[in-house]
This record gives sequence, C-alpha cells and structure tokens, in this order.
Amino acid sequence: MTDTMEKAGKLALICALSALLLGVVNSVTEPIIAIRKAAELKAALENLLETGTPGPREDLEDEGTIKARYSVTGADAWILEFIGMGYGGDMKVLASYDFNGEIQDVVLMDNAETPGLGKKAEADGYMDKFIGTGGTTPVPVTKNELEAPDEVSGATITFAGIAAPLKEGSAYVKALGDDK
Amino acid sequence: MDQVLRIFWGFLSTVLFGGLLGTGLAIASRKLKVEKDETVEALEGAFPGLNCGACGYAGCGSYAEAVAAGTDEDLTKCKPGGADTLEQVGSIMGVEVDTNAARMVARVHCIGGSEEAVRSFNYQGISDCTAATVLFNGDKACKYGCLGLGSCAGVCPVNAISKTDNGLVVVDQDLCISCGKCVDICPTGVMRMIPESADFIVACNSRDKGKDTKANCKVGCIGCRICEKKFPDAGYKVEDNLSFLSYDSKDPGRAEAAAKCPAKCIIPNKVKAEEASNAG
Amino acid sequence: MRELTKGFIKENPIFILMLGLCPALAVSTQVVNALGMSAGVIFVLLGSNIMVSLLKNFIPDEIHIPVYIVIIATFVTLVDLLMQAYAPALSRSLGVFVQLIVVNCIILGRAEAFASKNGVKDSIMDALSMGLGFFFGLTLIALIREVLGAGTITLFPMGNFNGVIEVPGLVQAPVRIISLSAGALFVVGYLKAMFNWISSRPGKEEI
Amino acid sequence: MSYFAILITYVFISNLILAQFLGLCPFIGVSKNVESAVGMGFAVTFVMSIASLVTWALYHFILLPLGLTYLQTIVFILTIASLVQLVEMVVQKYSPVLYKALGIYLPLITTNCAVMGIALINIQSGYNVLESFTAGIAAGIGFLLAIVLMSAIRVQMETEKVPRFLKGAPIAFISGGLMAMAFMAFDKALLNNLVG
Amino acid sequence: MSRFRTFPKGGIHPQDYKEATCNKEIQNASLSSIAVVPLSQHIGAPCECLVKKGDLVEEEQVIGKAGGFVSANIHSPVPGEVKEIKKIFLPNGIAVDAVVIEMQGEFKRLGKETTPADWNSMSNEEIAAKISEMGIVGQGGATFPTHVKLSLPKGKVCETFIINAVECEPYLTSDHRVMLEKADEVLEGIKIVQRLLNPGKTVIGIEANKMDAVEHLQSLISTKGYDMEVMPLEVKYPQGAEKNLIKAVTGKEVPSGQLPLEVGVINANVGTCLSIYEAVVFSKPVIERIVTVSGGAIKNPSNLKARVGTSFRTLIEDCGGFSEEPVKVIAGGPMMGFTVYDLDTPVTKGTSGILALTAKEIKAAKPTACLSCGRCISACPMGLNPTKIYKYVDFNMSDEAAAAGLMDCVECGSCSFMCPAHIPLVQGFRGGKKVIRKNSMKKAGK
Amino acid sequence: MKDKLVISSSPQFHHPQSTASIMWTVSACLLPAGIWGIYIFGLRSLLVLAAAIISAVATEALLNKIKGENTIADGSAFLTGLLIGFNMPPAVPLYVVVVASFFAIAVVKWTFGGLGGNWMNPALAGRVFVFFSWTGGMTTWTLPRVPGADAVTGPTPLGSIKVGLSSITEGINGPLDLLAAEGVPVTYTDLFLGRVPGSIGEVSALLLIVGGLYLLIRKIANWEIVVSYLGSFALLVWLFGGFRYGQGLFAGDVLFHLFSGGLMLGALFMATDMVTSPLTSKGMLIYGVGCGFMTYLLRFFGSVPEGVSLAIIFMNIFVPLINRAFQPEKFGLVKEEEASK
Ligand SMILES: Cc1cc2nc3c(=O)[nH]c(=O)nc-3n(C[C@H](O)[C@H](O)[C@H](O)COP(=O)(O)O)c2cc1C
Ligand SMILES: Cc1cc2nc3c(=O)[nH]c(=O)nc-3n(C[C@H](O)[C@H](O)[C@H](O)COP(=O)(O)O)c2cc1C
Ligand SMILES: Cc1cc2nc3c(=O)[nH]c(=O)nc-3n(C[C@H](O)[C@H](O)[C@H](O)COP(=O)(O)O)c2cc1C
Ligand SMILES: Cc1cc2nc3c(=O)[nH]c(=O)nc-3n(C[C@H](O)[C@H](O)[C@H](O)CO)c2cc1C
Ligand code: SF4
Ligand code: SF4
Ligand code: SF4
Ligand code: SF4
Ligand code: FES
Repeated sequence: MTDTMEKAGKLALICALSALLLGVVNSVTEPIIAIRKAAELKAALENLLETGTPGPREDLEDEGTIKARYSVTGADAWILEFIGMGYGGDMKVLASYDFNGEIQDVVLMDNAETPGLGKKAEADGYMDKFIGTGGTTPVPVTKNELEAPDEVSGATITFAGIAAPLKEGSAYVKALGDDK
Repeated sequence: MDQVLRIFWGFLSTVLFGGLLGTGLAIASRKLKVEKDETVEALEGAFPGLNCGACGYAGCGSYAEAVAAGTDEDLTKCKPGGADTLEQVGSIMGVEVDTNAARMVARVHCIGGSEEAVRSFNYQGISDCTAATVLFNGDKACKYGCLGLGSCAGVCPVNAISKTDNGLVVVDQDLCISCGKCVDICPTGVMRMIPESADFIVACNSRDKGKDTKANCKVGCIGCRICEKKFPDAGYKVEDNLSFLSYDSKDPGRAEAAAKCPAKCIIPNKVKAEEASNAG
Repeated sequence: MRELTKGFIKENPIFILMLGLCPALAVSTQVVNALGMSAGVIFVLLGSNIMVSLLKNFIPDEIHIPVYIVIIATFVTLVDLLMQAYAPALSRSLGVFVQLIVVNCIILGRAEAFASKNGVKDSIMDALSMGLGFFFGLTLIALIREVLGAGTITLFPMGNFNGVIEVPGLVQAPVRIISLSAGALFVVGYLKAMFNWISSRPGKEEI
Repeated sequence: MSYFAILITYVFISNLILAQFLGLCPFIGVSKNVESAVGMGFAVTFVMSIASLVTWALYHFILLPLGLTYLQTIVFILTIASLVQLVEMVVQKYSPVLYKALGIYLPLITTNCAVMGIALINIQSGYNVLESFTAGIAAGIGFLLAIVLMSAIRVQMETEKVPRFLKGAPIAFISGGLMAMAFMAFDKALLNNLVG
Repeated sequence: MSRFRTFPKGGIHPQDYKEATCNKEIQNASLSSIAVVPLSQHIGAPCECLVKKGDLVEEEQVIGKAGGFVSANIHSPVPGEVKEIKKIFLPNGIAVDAVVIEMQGEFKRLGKETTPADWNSMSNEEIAAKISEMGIVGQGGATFPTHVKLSLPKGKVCETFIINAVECEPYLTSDHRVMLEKADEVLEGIKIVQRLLNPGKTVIGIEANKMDAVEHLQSLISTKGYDMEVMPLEVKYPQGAEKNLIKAVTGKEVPSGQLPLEVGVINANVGTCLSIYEAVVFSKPVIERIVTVSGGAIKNPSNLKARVGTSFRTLIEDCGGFSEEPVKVIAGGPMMGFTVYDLDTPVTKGTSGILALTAKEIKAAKPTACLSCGRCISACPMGLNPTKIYKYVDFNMSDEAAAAGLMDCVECGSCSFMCPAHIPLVQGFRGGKKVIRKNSMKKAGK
Repeated sequence: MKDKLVISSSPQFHHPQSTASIMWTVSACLLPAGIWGIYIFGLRSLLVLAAAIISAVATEALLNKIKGENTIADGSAFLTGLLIGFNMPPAVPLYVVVVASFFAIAVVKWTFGGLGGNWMNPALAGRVFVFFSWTGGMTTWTLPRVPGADAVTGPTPLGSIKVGLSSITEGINGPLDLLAAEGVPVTYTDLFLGRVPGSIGEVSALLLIVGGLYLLIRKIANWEIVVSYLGSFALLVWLFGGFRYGQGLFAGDVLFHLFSGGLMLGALFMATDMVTSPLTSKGMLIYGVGCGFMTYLLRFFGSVPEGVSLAIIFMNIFVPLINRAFQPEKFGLVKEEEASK
C-alpha cells in the first residue's frame, strides 16, 4: 500500500511541478497571444477601410454565409465576415461595403486552399475583380463573367466560394443601409 | 490575482489527476506485471539482426528466446555473427564457447564451365537449378556438376553469389555469412561448405566412373587416386570415384598434388580477382 | 564527434530508425517549417533527455512511462506556448503538429532507450545527435518537396530578403503534387531506398 | 456538419494516414500481413472512439471552465496512455477472445499520434460530444481501411521482383503515396456536393 | 453450349491435330535389331533383374520380376542375347537400368495361331494372377500396375467402372484406332474386369470428336447385349484426367489427396482393357503397344503397333522419317509428354505417342513476367491458382505453395498452355514438388 | 542433330497468344481512335502521342540497363506511353507528357518490379500525377478542328456541364439542353463520333468500341469488367442522373454519359489492364461495379469534371484485397469439408 502511495505521490509531484511551470509560462504568454490576435484582426479590418474605424463585432445568426458584421465610425461603410466554402473547406473572408452594397475591399483570412491554386486568392490584387462591384454592377459569380477568366482557372471553386458570399453580403448591406 | 488563481486551479487539478492516474497505474502495473527478460534482450543485441534463418529459427528473436529459455543449448547456431557474436553470446550465457572454430564459407566444387563440360541438350525453361533438374537432372552430361542457373544466388541473403560468364557461379567468400542456404537449395550438392582458411579444393563433384567423367567433362575428377597415394598426408581421400580433401592438417603436399592431378581439378580455393570480376 | 554525427546517416532517426515519421511528412512542405519543427524537437529532446536522466533513479519502474510522458508533454506545451506568442506564423503552419511532438516516437523512444540508462552528459549528446539527425532528415525531405513541389525555398525573412528563394523554371509550373500528401510519401520512400543503399554498401558504416 | 459528412470526411477525405499523416509508424510497421493489420485497425478504432469521448469530456467539463486549456496536451496524453492500459486490462479480464485478437496491438497505440491527433482535431473543430465520437470512429475506420489495403498490397509485393533497395519500407511508402494520390479523388468539394 | 457432359471448371481447347492419323489403320512397326528394355516401366518399385550379360532369352520370357507390391513384371519383347545392362534415361527424366537384347532366334507367336482360353471358366483369382503375371500396367499415361488397381481393398465396392477412352491429348489417336479396330477384344476385356469388380455400372467415356468410335461401340454393345454404356463427352482437355472424367461422368468430386475408389469409381484406359483381354485369353504379356507417330516434322504420320524396347528412331523411320528438322521430339502427347534428346530412347509400355514438332506448331515465345491475366486460373481443372503457386515456388516459399494446393496439381499443363507470358508454370510446380518432398524427407529424417 | 533438340517441360506446345502479341494487338486496336484524334485536333496531337511513347519507351530502356534485361519488345511500355498520350489534352505542354510517362514507367511500374509487378495502372497513375500537378495545362481543351481555322480552346462537354449546373435555370431537360443553353450545343452523334473537345484518344466512342470489341472477342479484355463497369455506371446514371435537372428517378441521360469523357477508353482499354485488375471472374465483377460506382460518384459530385481515371486507380487499390477474397474453388475441397463433418 505504501508502495502504491509512493508511486502515486511521485507522479503527482511531477505533475504538480509541470503544472506549476506551465501555469507560470502561460500567464506570461497568454496576454501576448491575445494582444497579438486582436492586433492582427484590427489591422485586417483597418486595411479594409480608407477612412474610419471599425466598431465592435456583432455576431449574426441565420444569415447564410454571413457570420458577423462590424459597423464603422467615420465612414459610410459596413464590414462583413463570411465563411465561404472553398476547395479545402471553410474560408474566412472579410469585406467592406459602402451603404449601396458596393464592395470596397476584400481579404481572405484563414483557409486551407491549395498553395499555388486557391491560395493565390490571398495575394495582392486578386480581389480587384470584386472591388467596385455589388453596387451598380453585379458581383461576378461565374468564371464567364470575368474579364480574365484564366486568372481563376484551376481554382474556380475558391473563386466561387468567395464570390457567392460577397454577392450575398452586397444584398444584405443594401437592405441594411445605414441602419446601425 | 485572477492569474494566480488559475495557476492554482491548474496546479490542484493536475496534482489530483496525476495522483489518481499514478495510483491507478501503480496498481495496474502490479497486477499486470510482465517480466521482461533481460537475457533475451541482451542476446538479441548480440545477434546481428539479419533474421536470415541460418540458425533454424524464424529470426534472431526466436533463437534468442530459445537460448535464453534453455530449450536450445547449442549457442553456436548463429553462423553469420561470426566470432564476435559467439563471444558475446557466451559471456551473456556464462558459458565458454569455442570461438576458434573456423569460419565456414560456401564454395562451388565444379569448374566444368561451358568450355569444359558437355551439355546434352538445348534446355529451355526456368532459369533455376531445381526446376531444371526435373528434366533429365539438368542439361549437363555430368549429373553432379554446377548447372549455373543460380538457385543458390537467389537464396543468398547477402548476395554473395553471382553467375559467371562461363555457366557457373562464384561465391564471394568475404561476403559469405556461412548461413548454408545455398548448400541447402543446390539440387546437385555441388555447393559445399569449407573452412575459409582452406588453401586447395578438389573442384569436382562427379561420382561417375572415371571413364564416364572423362567423357562428360574435361576437368572432372576421374578418381585416379594419384593425390591420395602419392601424398598420403595431404588429406586427400578418394571415395565413390571422387577425391575429397579434409582440412585437418596443413600439408604442403597439396600444392604438388594439385600439380600432379591429371584432370587439373585440384585448384586453389581463393577465387582469382579476374575470375570474380568475370562474374556478370 | 562520432556520437554527434551518428544520427546523420548511420542511426538517422527518420530513415534508419523510422521514428517520428508523421511530423517528418506533415510539416515538410516548406524548409522553414522543417527548421522550426526541428528546433522544437531538439528543444524537447534535450529537455526531456536531461530531465529523464536526472530523475532516472527517482522514478519507480512501473510508472516510468507516465512520468516520461508528463515531462515530455511539459516541454512540448512550453514550445507550443512560446511559439504561439513569439512565432505566430510558424505556429500556424505547423498547426497541430507542435502538440503532437508529444507522441513523436523519437522522443519517448530516446527517453526509454537512452536517457533512462545513461548519465546527463551522454544524454545531452544523444539528444543533440538524434535532434541533428532529425533536423538533417526533415530538412532534406522539405528541401526536395519544396523545390519540386513549389519551386521555392522558404527561409526566414531577413532584412531586404523576403525569405523566399525562387527556383527559376520550377516556380512557374511546379510539380505541385510533391507538396501534397502523396508527394511526401514518394519522397520519403525513395530517400529511404537511398539510405538502404548507402548503409548496405560495405565499408560505409562509419559515417 | 452532419454525422454522415463527418464519417465521409475522416474515412476518405481527411483520412488520417493518407491525408493528415497521423499514425504512420504503425501503418508502416504493422502492415506486413493482413491479419495483424486487421487487428491493429480494430484496436485503433476502438481506442480512438473511446479517447474521443473522454478527452472531449475532460476538455469541456474541466479544462475549459477552469481556463486551463494550456494543460490540454499534458492531460490528453496522460489520459490516452492510461486509457490504453485500462482498456487493455478490461478487455483482458472480460473478453479473452477480444484480448487475444487485439491484445498485442494495444500497447503500441500509446505512442500512436493518430489517437492524440484526433483528440486535438475534435477540440479544434469545435465538435459536440456525439460529433467527436463519430469523428473518432470514422477516423478509426479510415485507419483500418488504409492499413488493411496497404497490407494486402504489401503481401502481394512479397512475391514480386521488387528491386532490392526498395523492398520493405520504401515500397510501403511509395504504395502509400499512390494510395494517397487516388484518395485525392475525394475532396471537400465532393462532400459539399454530396451532402448539400 | 455443348449437348455433351463435361467437368464444369477449367479446361482448355487446344487445336487437336488428330486428323493426321485418326483415319490411319494400325500397322506393324519394324523390329530393331537391338531392343533396350528398361527395368522400370511403371509407377512403383523397379523390377528385379533376372538376366545377366550373355544370357539367351526367349520372347515373352520374364526378364524383370516385380520388385514389390506396386510393381509389374517385365518380359522380353524379342528372343535374343543380353548384350549388357546399362543405365539409361527414360523420357520422364528418371535414370533406370535397362537390358539390352540383341535379337536372334525364334519368335514364339509371330505368325502362329494360338487358341483362345475360355476365361468364363476361370476363377477370379486365376484371372487376377494372369493380369499380374503378364505385367499389365495402365496405358493411359500413369502406368500404374493394373493388378493392384483391380484388387479392391476389403470393404470397398466399385459402384462405377469407367473406361477412359477420352484420349484428350492432341495428336494422339492410338486409343481411337484400338476402339475402331479391336472393339470386340476391348469389350471382352471390359467384361473380364466387370467379373472382377462387379461394378454397379460400366461407362465408356469418349470425347465427341470420335463419334465413329462411339457409334461402333454402341452398336456392338447393343447387338451383344452387354451391360455397359457409351457416354460421349464434350471435347475439352483434360477430360481424360481421371478426377475430371469421374466428375464429368458421375458428377462426383474425388476429394483432394484421395483415390477414385473414395467415391466408388475405378477407371481404366481402353488400351489397358485390350491388354487385359490378351493377357487373360492368350496369356500374352505386354510386349507390344499401339503408338501414334505424328507431328508436323513426320513425313507419314501413322499408328504403329510397336514392341517395347524398339527405338524411337526405328518408328520414325517406319513413318518415312522427318520431312523437316523437328525442334522437339516428344514421348507422349504434347500436353503431358516428355521431350527426349536421344532418338535411341526405347518405346515402353506407357509410350502412347511419338511426336516430332516444328517451331510453327510449338509457338514458343520468350517468357515474360506474369501479367496476372488469370487465364491460368480459368484453365486449371483442379481449381487452383497457378500464378500464385508459381510465385510462391519462385520465391522459395514452399510451405505457402503447399498450402495453396501445389500437391493437388495434376501437371495437366492447361495453365502453361494458356499463359500469355509463356511462363513454364508446370516445370515450376514439378520443381516445387521436388523441394517439398525433399523437405519432408529431411524432416522425417530428423 | 542431337544438340538441336529442345528439352523443355510439358506442355510442349502453346496457345498462340503471347505477352508481346497481346500488347501489340491492344496498341493496334487503339490506333483508329488515335488517328481520329490526330485528324480532329491537328498535328499537335501527333507530337503529344510521340512524346508520350518515346519518353515511356526511353524510360523503360534506361531502367532495363539497371536490371540488365530487355523488355522493350514486349510492347508494354509502348502501350503505356500510347495510353498516356491518349489521355492528354491536345495542347498540353510537352514536359507534362514526359513527366507523366516517366512517372508511369519509373515509379508506378519499375519500382514494383516491372511488368506485372505494379498494382496500379501506370498510364492512369501518370495522368493523375500530372493532373494534380499541372491542373491548368491538363484542363485546357482544343476544339475539334473546323477546316481552315486555327486551334481554339473551349471546355469539354462534361466540363461545361459542371459549370452550367451551378446556375441551372428552369426548363432545362438534361445535359444536351444544358449544353445548348451554355452555347456549346452537342448531339449524340457528335459524342459518338468524337466531334467534341477532349483528350486525344478518348473522343471517338465509335472507334474505341470497334477496337474494344475486337479485344473482347479475342478474350484479351475481360467481358466481366467491361460489362459490370459500363452496366453499373449506366444503371446509376439512369436511376439518379435526372435529379440534377429536377427530373427525379429513372430519368438520367445514359447515352450522353456513356459516350462522353474517357469512359469508353477507360472501361474498354484501361480498367481491363490485366495486371491491375482482379484474377477471377467474381473479383472482376466486383471491381467493375466499383469502377462504375466511383465514376458515377466523381462525375456527378466530384470537383473535377471527369472521374474515370481516378475511379480506376482508386479501385486498383482494392485489387490485392479482392484477389485474396476471391480465390478459385479448389477441386475436391468441398467434399473434404463434408467428409470432416
Ligand atoms: C490537387 C488539387 C488541388 C486543388 N486545389 C484547388 C483550390 O485550391 N481551389 C480551387 O478552387 N480548386 C482546386 N482544385 C480543383 C480544380 O482545380 C478545379 O475544380 C477544376 O480544375 C475546375 O477549374 P476550371 O473550371 O478553372 O478548369 C484542386 C484540384 C486538385 C486536383
Ligand atoms: C491431365 C491428364 C490427362 C489424361 N488424359 C488421359 C486420356 O486422355 N486418356 C486416358 O486414358 N488417360 C488419361 N489420363 C490418365 C488418367 O488420369 C488415368 O490415369 C487413367 O485413365 C487410368 O487408366 P489406366 O490405369 O488404365 O491407365 C490423363 C491424366 C492426366 C493427369
Ligand atoms: C505500332 C505497332 C507496332 C508493332 N510492333 C510489333 C513488334 O515489335 N513485334 C511484333 O511481333 N509485332 C508487332 N506489331 C504487329 C502485331 O504483332 C500484330 O498486330 C499482332 O501480333 C497481331 O496479333 P494477333 O495475331 O494475336 O491478333 C506491331 C503492330 C503495331 C500496330
Ligand atoms: C487489355 C489491356 C489493357 C491495358 N491497359 C493499360 C493501361 O490502362 N495502362 C497501362 O499503363 N498499361 C496498360 N496495359 C499494358 C500493360 O498491362 C501495363 O503496361 C502493365 O500494367 C505494366 O506492368 C494494358 C494491357 C492490356 C492487355
Ligand atoms: S551451385 Fe548448385 S544451386 Fe548454385 S548454380 Fe550451381 S547447381 Fe545451381
Ligand atoms: S547463401 Fe551460401 S554464399 Fe550466401 S551467405 Fe549463405 S552460405 Fe554464404
Ligand atoms: S498443371 Fe496443375 S495448376 Fe496447371 S492447370 Fe493443370 S492442375 Fe492446374
Ligand atoms: S496465365 Fe500466366 S500471365 Fe496469366 S496469370 Fe497465369 S501465370 Fe500470370
Ligand atoms: S510519429 Fe506518428 S505514429 Fe509515430
């Protein structure tokens, strides 16, 4: 019995030491990680806007691919967060709209697309084909509606997975207007 | 404050968790104690790990178990390991093992290549000696010689055997690990083990009468007994129309006997460099 | 020196001992991942080997595995937390595999096979040797996969250098499948065959 | 995600071995003959499904409420290790037949990163308890499928004239690569089309 | 589908080439001045030699006495002087002692009338003794001593007696000719066996490419009122293999590793029945047999009645010699026969044919690796997986090969014939069986 | 005389077919469809075919050196190269073709022991390898030639359908309607004769069927595979193929799906590769049904328009297992079991 106790005790002791060590380290790194994550999101949101500052996140329910919205102070704009369906699964997309539903800027965040194909959507300039659409001109959703369809060849699924939510977002914002 | 509290909770729950698991495992391990046999492990370490089966077991592991369990008292079955292994095994088992036993290597006892030996027919079939012997025991007129199709080369675990251009095979005795597989598979029995130190061999396996041997092969042993009679201490002994050489004594007479052999079938054991490089 | 270099070829953990295969395949899409992963593994190996060899007399035999696991897990979590805090990009691309160092067979294997039987100094040497071997193997795989599969060699950005070397010709039309899962298995298969060949040549065992 | 989708995902699309590289050591090590591959496959499926449940409970009832997620690794691995031992004991006591079939493979699973991997993936994907369980079983089935197919291929290769240096592990890896290539037929997009 | 019965699984349809000789009447072959008589012309123990060099022997004198239970006497085919006793290779590759007799002196039977004995008045024991004494062996190829086969073990009954008149081997027509020319004798022989075995049923199995023989026998049987049935069978090789024939005729499968008697069947070749008739009625030992000499390289393919010990060369010369250089000379049929390299090889009791084939007929090609086409599997009448077994043999995995059924292989050659990769599967199996036998002997020795 | 006689094991003569004659016969049966491809897509196709064949044979020759054998004459490398060429779009960059051939011969075939050793179809594995690597180049299709015009590119019927289905409108009645709505009208005759974009050798269903029938008659290709593959696929299409157009059960357009894409090439010439298909009839039937099901699944739900190559190599994985499960029944074994009862 004492033998068992001793072994249990020793394992407990080692566990305790580990937990203590990790607890201390965690208390140091946790704030850093949190701050960094917040900063990254903030930077992304701000990059979507020419002027103005994004407000707090509001989660949306039952809005299809639109998962959240951010109101903007200092500019007539909304920022929407989407989850689109790409080749490799969910893709997180952030986009800013003016009150007419015209797309101002888009960025592809977390995704699991194929490097060299879908991942191209992360690159600068990829989203140019969407910017300025959604208001008077419709958001292109099929390859044939593009000026340069070859640009998305081989990654049509990624393209469609971004375009469809953007179009949805445009309609959503049009309906929403400046109704903050 | 919050942080400290969390560290505390973590500390506490991990301690509890660890304690619990520790108790459980300690009890469990007592109940489920598996005796790990150190001897087996040590033996396995000593064996070369080729799993070649020369010992007659499925692999090094099973031989180690058999030795450790005492079911096999012969500690010298691992030929591939050589003296090193023998010594180690001996010390693990606490037994004196004669590590001086000469290393044995395989040697083809036939030099009747395509030039020398008569082939009776045009063999068409599997390139494998055992399969070839189902047809008139092979295409050589001499039914004891090397067919050169290389069944032995196929089973050698270390690729020590290669075919030569003249329809025979040659063993690279440096590579040979004495496993004896080639001897087992050879359908004509022309592959035999000899001590590595052997200086000469009678390179023939024909038990035919001298006349027949002569008709079948230019370099076959005709059983004339010159070697046996003229050099009685050299170790030659003719039985079944064939001279056998025993390597117990180191008598220089062997070289002279080789020179006197009318069939020129007593040759130095070591393969000459050119002959080895002839191997294709 | 022998001790240190044995991990490169003769006892290479990936190719000869065949340990730690999962991370080797999963994170070898880019050279930089391989470097990061190797650093993590070396850190954990060193830490756990030291701790295990220090504690070897203190730990009862029956619970040695759980204790080793706790020790290893602690170091892994340390690496994970530190990476998340200070190397977020790397942390993201290594993904779940940082936490999986804990089950990386190399580490538990070396704790069992070496550190628990040897002194601290030898254990450090062993950890370094195995770690370097892992580093060598992993980087080799990653280099081949990235060059063929993406046409690039991704290192750390430094100054003007953005961290990516492009291989002309390949970068426009890389053999993309090499950077996907199937390619990893092909590359490791042929490398393993190459190691078989090298180590079976007589007289080459000394490396 | 529907349970069907999870099943398809972990059996075909994100097959642990062929797409995620988890559990390669036993995949290469225990696939030399079909019988042991089947045994190993079932053992892994069994342990994975239980481990998915237990780790999910630990995470959601203890680690998360107490803010101790940083202890995830340590707790999970300890749990899995003890679980394997526990399962071994229970099976041995109550089902000698099953023990005979799976027994020798159970200890090997402790250091199999597939089990740990699926536990972590479950948490990361935010599955509920039943989804986690399904994922555990599905991942196990995926492992079973891959290792059994691989073993049949390897047994067939025993009697083919494979070049010497490619025999054994290299041929297993390259076969695995070809399998992975064929499994790329299944992708997330296919799943989407299939389940809506 | 054919309207005739056959065995269900496996089998092949090689071109049969029988038209060359099937209409040629049996002719007497020349005698060679030297007869080489092997002392083992059957399965089982070799004979004990009763003569020595320089002895004078008479025609039909016993020169080799059965060397065991499974063995058969050997008689001198010609009168003459024993020149020597030497080792020769039989076509099956086995080296045996052979008595070399230089012909001289007088023939006993040639050209003389002999009175037939009335076998109906003989007892079963007397008949059996005659069969044994006269050295009758199966002439269907296996050369199993007939008296052994016909002595039923205690407690066993023969439900069906099957006469194997299938002659499924391409080229061969000797059984066919015997049925046309010696039907009365054959039927009488069958009657004798019926007396011995008392079978429930007697069936003569003939392939449908010999309908003339079927009709001939049927009409004879019905006029004589014999209790036997002629059963035409679909043309398919190896219909004549005894287990497949039994399956075709009775629908029963002889269990693996067992004898036909297990399912109540005994079977004998037509030629064997003829020999039984001659032995019992005329006390004539087996010193002659019908040999088909055929093949693309033979000038006048024929059916010859030849004495045991006559060289192949003599028979080929009787047929006008070679019209072109043959690539292979075969003893037996092309599917199961053995190639010989020496034309001085003698005819034995089991030699059903001598074929000299040209390259065009052989259709040899360089073997390649197995394509896993599965043709060997579809062809195998024994339901084996030849490609798998061959690979096991090739990789020296004899235990696995045995487990896969190597020992059940009857070496019919269907698999090798079909194999597009031209792999000598049968040769591999024979080698593999040899190794297995060697290993089990070694084990027994230990 | 004496030395010339051949001694060999029984049987002493042989069925006329050999590995080489089979391989060359298959190649010859492919020839008409290949010529049609060259005619309709232009001389560039000939270049692609030549590149595929030459690189396949050259790789085989190179690897022959290592093992010291000569297997060029057996025609299997030629055939593999030819089939790779058949499976390439006419405008594919040549390096893609060369890599496909190299991968097929060196990795898929030689690594596993050369002819007969491979468990996966080399030509298809090579094609899939380059497809996943250079998806763009592998999905650019040349339009069938209009006399006098330059080569232009456009989608294959199956590709157009995949795109079109995402925005399907009312009143469309099956694939042919959809294609017309998409502006690429196609008739059954076009499909049957091969006047549509596609891989060089796959477009002419007619010529492939003619060649395939010859192989079936000569028993070079196994009818079990062809029938079960095409049958199960047609059945699935007929049953469920209509759903996508809102037509419900039993309304799929079987003819369209049978004659489009690489199905005929795959079912007649590639699924029937004896090396990588099961040994026994039962096994072949299962394998064929598996191929049919996979092709249906990938064509209708997959992210890529075409599913035949992936379906076949996917089923190749199962062949060793199928071969273990469906062994021939040994003669006399049933009795043995009964006896022991
Ligand atoms: C290995 C591989 C990776 C792929 N990755 C992507 C991707 O990241 N994004 C995407 O939209 N499609 C991806 N695809 C799908 C196809 O490229 C795409 O659906 C198909 O080619 C249709 O494109 P097209 O209409 O432009 O020809 C991938 C396909 C493969 C084989
Ligand atoms: C493949 C094969 C084919 C055979 N073909 C025949 C045949 O055509 N005619 C025949 O009489 N015996 C044939 N036999 C021999 C029979 O199996 C059996 O030995 C014989 O019919 C018994 O009769 P016997 O003892 O009178 O010779 C064949 C055997 C085998 C293995
Ligand atoms: C492109 C091509 C190349 C050929 N090359 C060879 C060859 O190298 N060797 C050969 O024997 N036959 C060659 N042939 C001819 C085929 O052998 C012939 O079509 C085939 O042998 C017919 O076989 P079958 O009699 O079994 O129908 C070739 C045929 C074609 C179309
Ligand atoms: C009917 C038939 C179909 C074949 N199909 C293919 C094929 O699809 N791909 C291929 O590489 N070889 C094919 N071959 C050739 C050959 O079998 C192939 O090269 C082997 O798989 C190589 O081991 C085929 C051969 C035949 C007889
Ligand atoms: S030594 Fe024996 S096995 Fe080797 S090639 Fe010669 S005959 Fe064949
Ligand atoms: S097979 Fe023969 S040559 Fe090869 S290692 Fe064994 S004994 Fe030596
Ligand atoms: S030789 Fe043997 S394996 Fe081949 S078909 Fe005949 S019985 Fe079957
Ligand atoms: S017939 Fe020949 S090629 Fe075909 S499976 Fe059998 S052994 Fe292989
Ligand atoms: S590293 Fe994943 S199972 Fe070994």
